[in-house]
Amino acid sequence: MRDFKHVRPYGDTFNDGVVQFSFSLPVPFGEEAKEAARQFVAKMGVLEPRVVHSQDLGEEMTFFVVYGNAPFEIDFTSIKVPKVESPVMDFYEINQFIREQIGRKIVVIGACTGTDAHTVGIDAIMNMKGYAGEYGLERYPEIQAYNLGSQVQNEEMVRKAIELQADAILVSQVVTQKDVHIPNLGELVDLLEAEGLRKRIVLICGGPRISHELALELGYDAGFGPGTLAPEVASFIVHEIVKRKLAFHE
Amino acid sequence: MRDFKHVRPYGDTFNDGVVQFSFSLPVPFGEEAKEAARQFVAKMGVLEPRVVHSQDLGEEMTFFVVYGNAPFEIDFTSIKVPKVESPVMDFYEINQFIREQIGRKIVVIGACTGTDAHTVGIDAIMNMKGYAGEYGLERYPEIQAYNLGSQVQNEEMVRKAIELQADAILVSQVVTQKDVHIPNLGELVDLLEAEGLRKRIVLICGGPRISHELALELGYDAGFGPGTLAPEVASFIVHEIVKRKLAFHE
Amino acid sequence: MILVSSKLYLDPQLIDQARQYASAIADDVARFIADKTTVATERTVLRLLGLDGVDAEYVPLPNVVVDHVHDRGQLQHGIARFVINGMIQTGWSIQQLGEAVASGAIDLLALPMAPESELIDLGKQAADAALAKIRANRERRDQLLQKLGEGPQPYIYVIVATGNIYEDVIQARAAARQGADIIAVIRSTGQSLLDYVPFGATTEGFGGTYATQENFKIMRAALDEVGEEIGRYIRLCNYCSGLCMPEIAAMGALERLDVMLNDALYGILFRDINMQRTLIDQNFSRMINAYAGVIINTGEDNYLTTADAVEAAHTVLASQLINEQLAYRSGLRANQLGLGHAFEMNPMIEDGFLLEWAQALMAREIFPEAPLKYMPPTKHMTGNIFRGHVQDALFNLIGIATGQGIQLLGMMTEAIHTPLIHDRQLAIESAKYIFNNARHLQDELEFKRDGLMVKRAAQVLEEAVTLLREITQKGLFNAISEGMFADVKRAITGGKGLKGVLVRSQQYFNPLETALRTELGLPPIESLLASTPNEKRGE
Amino acid sequence: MILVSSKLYLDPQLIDQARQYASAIADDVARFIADKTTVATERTVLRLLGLDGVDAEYVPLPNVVVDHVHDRGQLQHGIARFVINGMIQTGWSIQQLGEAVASGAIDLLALPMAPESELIDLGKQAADAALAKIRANRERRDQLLQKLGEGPQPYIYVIVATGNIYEDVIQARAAARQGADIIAVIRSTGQSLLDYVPFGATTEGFGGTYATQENFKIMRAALDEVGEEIGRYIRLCNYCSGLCMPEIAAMGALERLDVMLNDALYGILFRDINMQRTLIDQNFSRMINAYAGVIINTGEDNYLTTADAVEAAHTVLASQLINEQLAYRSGLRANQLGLGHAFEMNPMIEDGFLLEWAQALMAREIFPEAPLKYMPPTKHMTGNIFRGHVQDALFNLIGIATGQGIQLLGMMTEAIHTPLIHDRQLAIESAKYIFNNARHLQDELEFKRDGLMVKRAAQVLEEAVTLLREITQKGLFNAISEGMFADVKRAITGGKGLKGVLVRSQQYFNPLETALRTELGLPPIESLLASTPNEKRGE
Ligand code: B12
Ligand code: B12
Ligand SMILES: Cc1ncc(COP(=O)(O)O)c(C=O)c1O
Ligand SMILES: Cc1ncc(COP(=O)(O)O)c(C=O)c1O
Repeated sequence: MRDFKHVRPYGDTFNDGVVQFSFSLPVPFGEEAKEAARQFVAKMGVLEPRVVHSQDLGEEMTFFVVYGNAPFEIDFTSIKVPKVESPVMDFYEINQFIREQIGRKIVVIGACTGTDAHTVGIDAIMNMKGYAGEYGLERYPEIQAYNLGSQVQNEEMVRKAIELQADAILVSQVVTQKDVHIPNLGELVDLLEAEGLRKRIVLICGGPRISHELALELGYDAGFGPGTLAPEVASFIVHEIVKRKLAFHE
Repeated sequence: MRDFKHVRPYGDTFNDGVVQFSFSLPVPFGEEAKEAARQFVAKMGVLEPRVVHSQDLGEEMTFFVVYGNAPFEIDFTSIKVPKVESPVMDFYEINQFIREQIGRKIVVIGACTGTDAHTVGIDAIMNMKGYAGEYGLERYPEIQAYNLGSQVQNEEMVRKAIELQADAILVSQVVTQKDVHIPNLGELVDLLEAEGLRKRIVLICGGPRISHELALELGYDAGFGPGTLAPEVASFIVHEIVKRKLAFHE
Repeated sequence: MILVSSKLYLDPQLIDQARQYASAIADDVARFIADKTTVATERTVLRLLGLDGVDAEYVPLPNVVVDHVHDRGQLQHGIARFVINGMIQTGWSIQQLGEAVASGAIDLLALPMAPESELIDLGKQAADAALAKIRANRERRDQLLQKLGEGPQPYIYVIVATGNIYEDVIQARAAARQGADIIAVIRSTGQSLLDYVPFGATTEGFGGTYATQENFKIMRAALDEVGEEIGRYIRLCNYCSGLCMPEIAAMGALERLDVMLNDALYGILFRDINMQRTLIDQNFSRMINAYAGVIINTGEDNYLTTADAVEAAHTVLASQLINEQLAYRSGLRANQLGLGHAFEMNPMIEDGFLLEWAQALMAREIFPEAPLKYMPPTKHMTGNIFRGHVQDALFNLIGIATGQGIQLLGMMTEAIHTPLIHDRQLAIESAKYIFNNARHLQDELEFKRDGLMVKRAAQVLEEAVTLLREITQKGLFNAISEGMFADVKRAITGGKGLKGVLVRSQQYFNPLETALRTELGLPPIESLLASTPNEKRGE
Repeated sequence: MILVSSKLYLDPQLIDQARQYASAIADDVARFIADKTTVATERTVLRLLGLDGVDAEYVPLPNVVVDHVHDRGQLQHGIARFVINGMIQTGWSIQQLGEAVASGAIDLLALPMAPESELIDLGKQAADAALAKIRANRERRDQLLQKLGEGPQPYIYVIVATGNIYEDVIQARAAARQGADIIAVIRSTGQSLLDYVPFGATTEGFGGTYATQENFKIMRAALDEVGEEIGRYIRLCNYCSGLCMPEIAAMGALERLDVMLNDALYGILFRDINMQRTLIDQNFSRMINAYAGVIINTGEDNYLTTADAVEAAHTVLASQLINEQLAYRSGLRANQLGLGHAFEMNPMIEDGFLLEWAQALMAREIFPEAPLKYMPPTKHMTGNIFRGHVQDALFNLIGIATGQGIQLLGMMTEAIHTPLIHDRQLAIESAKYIFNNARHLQDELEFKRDGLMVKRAAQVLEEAVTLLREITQKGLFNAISEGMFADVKRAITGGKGLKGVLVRSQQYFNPLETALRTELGLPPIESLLASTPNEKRGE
């Protein structure tokens, strides 16, 4: 019944378009600053901007909270977001799946790469003790998991992948300032391509600002965002191995 | 040295244009919702919208927090905001000014009008005991102040103004939902015009969403916003009486 | 002896004394009320007897019928006398009778009078039928609570205030899913000043919807549905303050509302309603709420929006004590008394948090069984939603740390607009985080015997006792007219609605009142009339 | 006996025992350090003697000169031996000498050697001159504190992290005006792994600017200026952890930094720096910080980002106790120990607030004189800035309620980006509101003797004692290699920088160390070398 073709923000009435804004302008505090904030929000096409708060930040900077009504609408019915499609199995099902459908242990290597030293995310997926009540890949009897730690260079990742005959590579990227993760993630794809390995490997990235969509754009097989648990990742890996017939690549 | 002709929001670097948004969309929680939020913010002309939080509100509604970079700029040098110009005097100066420049007690009536029942604001300006350490008009020996209370109809205001031979009328408007204050404030101006009183009276409004600019637009002599203190209002009134030579209107 | 374990070392004797003064004040009021009635009370009788609907000009039939009698100076005998008689004479239902009055087809005053015993019999019968309906609702509530359960205290109380009952439903259902326990449907501005209850569903209210029976029904159904889905009974709240207190109480009882704002003092001080009128109305409204198992909320929190929270703290306590005694005299039980208090000190006060804490704990200790309603910062909220959210967080922390019964959640946008759908979500999320994260804080802490907080509580209690003593001497009416509460002065014969007050005649007939008093175990009205005035009075 | 008035009823004997274990562990480390030096330590000697600048390839002269000697295997005699001799032989200043080394104009190893007594004399003279500069800075700080005053504790500590020192200045000055007491300039990612200190002003750092002497100077001047304007001394903080600990300490001492993150354990666990290397470096860096009157901050808070805050609480306490003893052995005073701890429990834990409170108070009671540095929630912050702001509010409340020394303010955007200019404003505003509004809360409250909080503190203390006992037995190095801290394992010979460690020769010469030890009242290094190993070891 709801009109999903013309979706606008909802404050307390359909289509009221209410949006809250906050930002600072490098102008001295005062009535003129408030007017500048109002005009600025109006430039975003927002109707009736209401500056409800302004605060002197010092150094001729002023902070604002503004409410306004944005007249734009979204066609929600046209939105398609790519998603990891493989059904999620549990610990036991995954190990059984590997035994039955792959017939050998699989090798997974993971790391937090580049200059990034945030290991908690990749540890959550890989470490023995697991995360949020789910064991990490190291605990899976049918998975040989190698967690290489942090600040691992892409070259090193490729070297290890070859050395350990990895079926899957897991890359974690947490620091995204100045989009530093984008070139770093891209570089690994290039190196794997150059080694002729890309097709033979399930390549996965993850992190708080990673989406499946972004991962696909960067040439990965999948991307996992905040709150990911090990079984989701393992399920994807094993299905992908079977789907792409990678089981017997050696 | 700062370029005030091209002002953009400042997050941590000049012109980065960082703005924080929050709003809800009437769409079910999920990846598609996040994408809808991203697209929506992009429609405001914002670059690289980052949906940093989304939350299921129930009833197929989703809440978002988004950051993005707005490329719009404001010419701060062109902003002119009308302001109450009269110099602010203190309690003693005002009374002395009245004695010396007006030569008789002045009469001020005030109320919270229409359906509005928020008296705290007008009380802050008028009541004996005052507000934030400043006495209200009732305490001024040279001012006869009548606080008519709340929910006073415009007709009643005009009637009282005539009866008490008011020099100034103070109107408080706190409730602004559905812009209810605008017609209510306008009506009083019309009624005063109709009675031929408008020119002979200092007409002032105030309230948390009132600006001097709005007041002028609505045909008032001045408007006072949040945090106003009695001396500011009294100073304006007495200067205006002298400026407009209203002292001897009876 | 109570309070042996007071964490604030409150003096139990002082509390007893305060209660005795309050009791004397309430007795005084009760005696004043006993021989009076109001147009609203009489309309309530009609509603309870089953009259509903509006006439061609959209005037509610209860008003039409009461005015029909009142306009000709006969209302002091009680509207029941005429309508019960009308029913006897015509054999019609009350609804048929009311419609006939509206259309002018019948004149109730022109009908012959049935013998008194017949009136009394049918009156009792009709009253019993009415009370049975209310009892059924009460039982249904108990069943649902049993079946679905409820959230832990403090109950999370949020408002919806869109002005459109159907949008309100969306907001309310979403709030319930987000974790709300009580949904209060805010009334349209100005309803409290209407001397009738609007009819039908509201879609264009102003800052709220009207309290109408239809709106009650719509929201009740929506909350029952969502409550079933999420497995938690969701309480519905509305307002019976103002000129129609008892009528709205009756409607609420019929539609199974669970909580009602219900306070004559609020109406007097903040809506300029005549004090005689509204205290009479309050009595009858509270009897209905008592019987319906409704939790009432009183409005003392509002005092701190006009008076200073530090200076006027004792007026809140004094008023709560009076309200408690008045409530008992209308048959309410302690566990129905959602006495209001608030976190309204200027946030810039050094150690203000300590004062707020002391105060909230003091209220908790003085009213140990009451589901106290703790109100959030409102007056000192600003457009700075971020700081506001933190003010609300401290408020929530005190709520859990002092075991409040009902926590009306603050909204970070308090100074800006009535709540948006996510304002409520953020407030609930924050409250639930704090309640859970500090769940047993109150069991852990003790307060320094000679500390600031203990001193503050003692001081407020002492000041309240002094104030109550003074009020005992001059009477509540005079106290109000001298501006003892909320810095507001109201004259005994000023304000709205005095015209609707009547002194009952000797023949006054109100079978609903009689039945309610019996059921609630209240002494018959005659005994009140016969009682001697408060000895302390005028000492 | 300490802690007679413990609000948590902590057992003073257990605390004593813990300290004794920690002391044994520290003695062990001190003995290990005593006969070693590192490239960084030697470079520090040069910096203190006045060497600065870079060569044509932008290699800092201290590196050039140290490598000049080290590459040819002579550094174990101490760089001072060669440069002091060089100065004697050439009559040049150290800067001229360094430049000559860089240009290849001179070979320090090829010079004839002056008699030992001459070396010692000039060494002492040069060292005294260096220490005089540091002393002057320390006095200047005291004067400014005297003149301008400072904010009350907890000091409000915020970071700037734009990567451009000039933007950092804007942010820092604004923060000072907003109410910050300490400005920490975050370092560019990865600096801790550089075995040299970059030179000059940074305008394109990554997540921070480099710790360079020029950056220190720029920020110091900016903060002095704004401090004068607002009438409050603003402390400047940077990082001397990583491969250049003592060099950065020296730079900080020369530029009047006030606070320094300075913790070898952090580098070992979180930057994979070799433990031998960094513990040796730490010792010298802390001697400098001690003399400069700098407050050091240790990094135990970080343990809770990789380990669970509830389970690993005792590792934080154990590490703090070890850090305390290590610090004393470098001449730091208790009032310079900004030991780190953190509010990092999962916010969804029932009664988590009680546990956090108990923990923070426990730290306060065990280190009564230390300006404890309390770190905000980081790991459990999410993109929900509104909830995050409330988490930070509860953290601030515990900060004031437990009398922390330094409160590193949480940012509601912690999970999103380094702070924007208004993120800091909102954080400061909230902290100031809470600190003021609950200023004396800690004086008001007592805790139930058999309550959850008292039990929790006792349990953490006991577990820490057990852990310390274990470490006493196996030694700190083995404990770390077994993953006893932060769930991270590091090998004794693993990690970065081991190559820079040298065993001192018999002729080792370090007049700065000698002077510092004397000034700080530390026993001469020889006595340490002669001391017998910890008896408990290997029991
Ligand atoms: C803990 C932490 C640290 C610790 C890291 C310890 C360690 N060994 O990991 C320490 C203190 C060392 C640290 C240091 C720094 N940090 Co840090 N840190 C954080 C913090 C607080 C929590 C991160 C975390 O552990 N999250 C918990 C885990 C479980 O979540 P997660 O990483 O999202 O992982 C989940 C999913 O994303 C997914 N996932 C993640 N990776 C992968 C990989 C694969 C293959 C898959 C399938 C899934 C997956 O699954 C995980 C489980 O569900 C965040 C702030 C925050 N609250 O997010 C800042 C943060 C990430 N840090 C930040 C910064 C800037 C730094 C520094 C650069 C600061 C500095 N200049 O000193 C340094 C340098 C670090 C470096 N070189 O990388 C910024 C990054 C800003 C940005 N967006 O770029 C943040 C956001 C803080 C901030 N607001 O400034 N940090
Ligand atoms: C206190 C209060 C009440 C009290 C009022 C008591 C009383 N006698 O005044 C009570 C509880 C009765 C109340 C009721 C309602 N309230 Co109310 N209330 C507030 C509250 C919390 C504080 C207002 C206040 O007292 N501010 C302090 C004073 C000192 O500030 P001020 O009014 O801005 O005044 C200063 C300046 O503006 C200026 N000024 C003001 N007037 C004038 C006039 C002149 C001539 C001059 C020169 C200067 C001047 O000087 C003053 C001193 O500096 C605000 C929320 C908030 N924090 O702002 C909501 C608020 C104003 N209320 C609101 C609403 C909707 C209502 C109700 C309609 C709710 C309902 N449906 O029941 C009712 C009905 C009231 C009605 N008919 O008008 C909304 C208004 C939304 C909007 N923007 O339209 C608010 C914002 C709350 C909310 N978020 O929903 N309310
Ligand atoms: C006791 C009580 N009744 C009623 C109301 C609301 O009244 P109205 O609907 O008249 O605005 C309040 C407001 O807070 C109240 O406290
Ligand atoms: C003790 C200590 N040193 C240094 C740092 C920062 O180190 P780096 O500059 O290596 O990121 C931290 C981070 O929190 C720390 O706790």
